[in-house]
Amino acid sequence: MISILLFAQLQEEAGCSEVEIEADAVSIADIKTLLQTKYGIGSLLESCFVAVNEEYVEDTVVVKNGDTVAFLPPVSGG
Amino acid sequence: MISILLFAQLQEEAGCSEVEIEADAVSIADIKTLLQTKYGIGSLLESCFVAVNEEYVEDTVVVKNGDTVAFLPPVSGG
Amino acid sequence: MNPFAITTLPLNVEALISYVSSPQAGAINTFIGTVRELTGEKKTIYLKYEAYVPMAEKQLKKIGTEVQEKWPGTRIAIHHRIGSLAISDIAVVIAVSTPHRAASFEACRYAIERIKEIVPIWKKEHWEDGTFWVGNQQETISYEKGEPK
Amino acid sequence: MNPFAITTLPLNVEALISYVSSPQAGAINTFIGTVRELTGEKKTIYLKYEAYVPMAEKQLKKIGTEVQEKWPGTRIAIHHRIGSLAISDIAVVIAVSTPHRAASFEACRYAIERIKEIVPIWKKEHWEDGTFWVGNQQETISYEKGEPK
Repeated sequence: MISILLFAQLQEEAGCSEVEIEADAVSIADIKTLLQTKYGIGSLLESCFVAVNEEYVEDTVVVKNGDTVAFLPPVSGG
Repeated sequence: MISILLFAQLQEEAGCSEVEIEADAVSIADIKTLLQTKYGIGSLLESCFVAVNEEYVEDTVVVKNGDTVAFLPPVSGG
Repeated sequence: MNPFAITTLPLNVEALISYVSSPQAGAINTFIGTVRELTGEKKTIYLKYEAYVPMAEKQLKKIGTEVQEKWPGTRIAIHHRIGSLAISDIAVVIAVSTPHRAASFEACRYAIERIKEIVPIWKKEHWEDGTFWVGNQQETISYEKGEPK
Repeated sequence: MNPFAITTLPLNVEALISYVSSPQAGAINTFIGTVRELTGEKKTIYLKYEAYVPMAEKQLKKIGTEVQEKWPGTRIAIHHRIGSLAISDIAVVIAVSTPHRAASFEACRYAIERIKEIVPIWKKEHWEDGTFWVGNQQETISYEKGEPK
């Protein structure tokens, strides 16, 4: 199982904060496609950073069973 | 009367914090000479700033009866 | 005290100052980010901050490590509040102590800039005339892909 | 609260922060100068600060005016303590609020540099092996004559 976390506007667009998928060795691109087609997330996804297990990763990483993938809109803390 | 205020090391050198002189229209140079000859203040006086009535002044100012003249060693607050 | 924390509670500036204070310090710089009422002509009613809490705390700690590498002898603490904040409420406090003053300013400034780059916290403005997630609709800003530097 | 004060009492950082806080402020920077134990190899036991109090308060106020001219929309308060201070005691607190963060750092840094130039306060170090009036025996520093700029 892979947990997908959504924050801020992404969460509002999807209408949920967490999505779980049964999968292993999935690309970030595949997850993005899922979020866009099934959860109606729009172009904001293209400007998001991605973190796997609480660490920023490149878009090219492959996600494994047990990982937590977070999609992070441009941050605005401080 | 002119009040002369001494601070920090100047005060320690002179052994007093305030000197009063009966005078009018005295130059800073004259007051310095007095401090050096009568109160034993040394070369530190040359690196002091001078304030008259709580405002910095140039060394060339003439001090009048009623004024308060302060000799201020290089400051070290903060 | 946890020096790098995300919390829903009001922030305590004195606690952070005490934490960084030390006999080796001659200077403490603190930066406090507060909720401003006006941004341009927009009037804020309140703000809401949201965070990816465990990752945000890790990132704050990472900023602390960066600061201590760049300015040896520094002590630093950073707390960020999340949830609803009213005008003048404190959103973030950074306290930095250093032996000499120049480094305290530089290190504190560095820390707030890094917070705005790499810590997963989001601000939602609640204005008189609507709401707005800050940072994701400003098309003048281009976000490069990959890990934020 | 008097925003520009010289006092023998312990300084209250929170009071200065409250004073400068405002709905227009998005950033508050504070600088706190503390008594450091070691300067090079010299070990400080305590410090004594002395001031020409009425003139020093006027000069602090002047620095406040300069800051508000250079960074419009700023609120600022500065308190300096005098008398005997122990290690880690707070000697000076500057609090500056501004609409945006960059100015808060710049204005606060400006204020501490000006304090060190124009405010008649003197520090006497009491070391393990003697005393020393800081600022008047350092022959590497040349003091130009006339009014400090």
